[in-house]
Amino acid sequence: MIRVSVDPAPIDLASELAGVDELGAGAVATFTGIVRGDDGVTCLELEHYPGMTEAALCDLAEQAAARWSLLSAVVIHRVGPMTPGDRVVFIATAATHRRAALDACAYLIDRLKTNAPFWKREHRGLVTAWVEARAGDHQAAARWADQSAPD
Amino acid sequence: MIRVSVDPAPIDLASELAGVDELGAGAVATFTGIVRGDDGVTCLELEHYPGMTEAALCDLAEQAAARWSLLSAVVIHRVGPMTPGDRVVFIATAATHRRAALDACAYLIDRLKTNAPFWKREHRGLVTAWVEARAGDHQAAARWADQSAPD
Amino acid sequence: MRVLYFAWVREQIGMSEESVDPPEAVCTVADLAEWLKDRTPGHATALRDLTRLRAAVDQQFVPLDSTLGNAKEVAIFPPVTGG
Amino acid sequence: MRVLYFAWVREQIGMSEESVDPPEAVCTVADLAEWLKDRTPGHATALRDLTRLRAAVDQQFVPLDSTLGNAKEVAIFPPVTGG
Repeated sequence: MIRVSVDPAPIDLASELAGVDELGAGAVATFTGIVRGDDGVTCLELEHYPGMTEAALCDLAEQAAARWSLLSAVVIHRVGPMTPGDRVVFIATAATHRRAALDACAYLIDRLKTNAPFWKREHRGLVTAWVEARAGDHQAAARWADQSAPD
Repeated sequence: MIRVSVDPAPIDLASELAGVDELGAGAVATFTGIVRGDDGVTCLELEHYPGMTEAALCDLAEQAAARWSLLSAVVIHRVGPMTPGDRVVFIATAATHRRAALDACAYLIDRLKTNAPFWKREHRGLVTAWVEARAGDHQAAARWADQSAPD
Repeated sequence: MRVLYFAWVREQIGMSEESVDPPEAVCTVADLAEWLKDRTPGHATALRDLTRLRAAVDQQFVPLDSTLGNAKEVAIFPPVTGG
Repeated sequence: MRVLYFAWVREQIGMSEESVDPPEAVCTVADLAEWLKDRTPGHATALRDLTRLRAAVDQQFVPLDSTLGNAKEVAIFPPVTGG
């Protein structure tokens, strides 16, 4: 099962996890990215490229499912304005064994950072600033290509 | 926050996750191990060493928290009889950044497999058999020692 | 050809999309950006430094030196920052 | 000294714990297991092959050649299989 969603609604973990572990999986790994307010951020806005975003996430989920023989892959990304503590992204992977589920989950968040058309803008009170891409994100994504990735 | 539990009650993800992402964390990783019924297993029994088990899990959680500067580490292990589809183990790690949360989560499940006193017995109808330890589990645990582990 | 802009490229240009009909000499995405620069001061500012830009052609990420071919939709934007 | 047994060691011995008072010559966990073998046929079966056994002294995993010292609690069991 592959499920991808790009939605301004808050991410509900219970409903996103429903079904993931009802597939005979022995292992489920998840990752949740959360808006941090630690450097004065009062609001985080997520812009995306409708149509392309969903296709890019589906593509990543399918690559992960094929590479690790996943029983399911879920990628949920929130868009629009949100506040510190809100969930931005949720990934769940289910497999027969733990290594596949854990590696596929790390792969999906690493690749999502560099291969899906999202842009973040931080608000600190009335001041807004577009977030700069981080070189570390490209290194993290690139390490998956060193190991006979399908792409 | 470190929370460890060894309990015969079913593992409820929502209640175990409560509080984990209310700590200013930017990233939460989880791992859930589930009883598989794929080779005819009808019941899985988990025996453990009361007292030592809780101490061993606390020790692992504290090592992970120190090594990756975690904001929280949760390790929940069910014991007693359970059936395919039931959750055996649940791990959650929260950190400021994703790499710490993901690595600490993988560390905890790898180390738990070899460093906590649990024993599994599988029932296939009326036939029971103690599960043999896997060499691969020791290799998975050992890889964490290669990188200046605290132990 | 439809051209889409996102994030600060969109803000500086002052619109999220436009229809354009570039001349034949415009072969690559970079050529297109150079050609679009003359439209308004906002275009000139947003598209000044090509190294800060990324692109997609028909909803696939591509390097800026990719040819446009028969592209229906070209998007120009800053490096992505999702997750 | 309290000795605890788990999993198939417990089953073959037929009890989960016992109190024992080994002689001074019993220095290590391996010595203790050898000495316990004579107690019952169940002990002899369970403790026959030391390479299949693991141990904890006062709730810390130890190799079988560890000395007992003033241990209050020794546990003997198969390799662990949790998670």
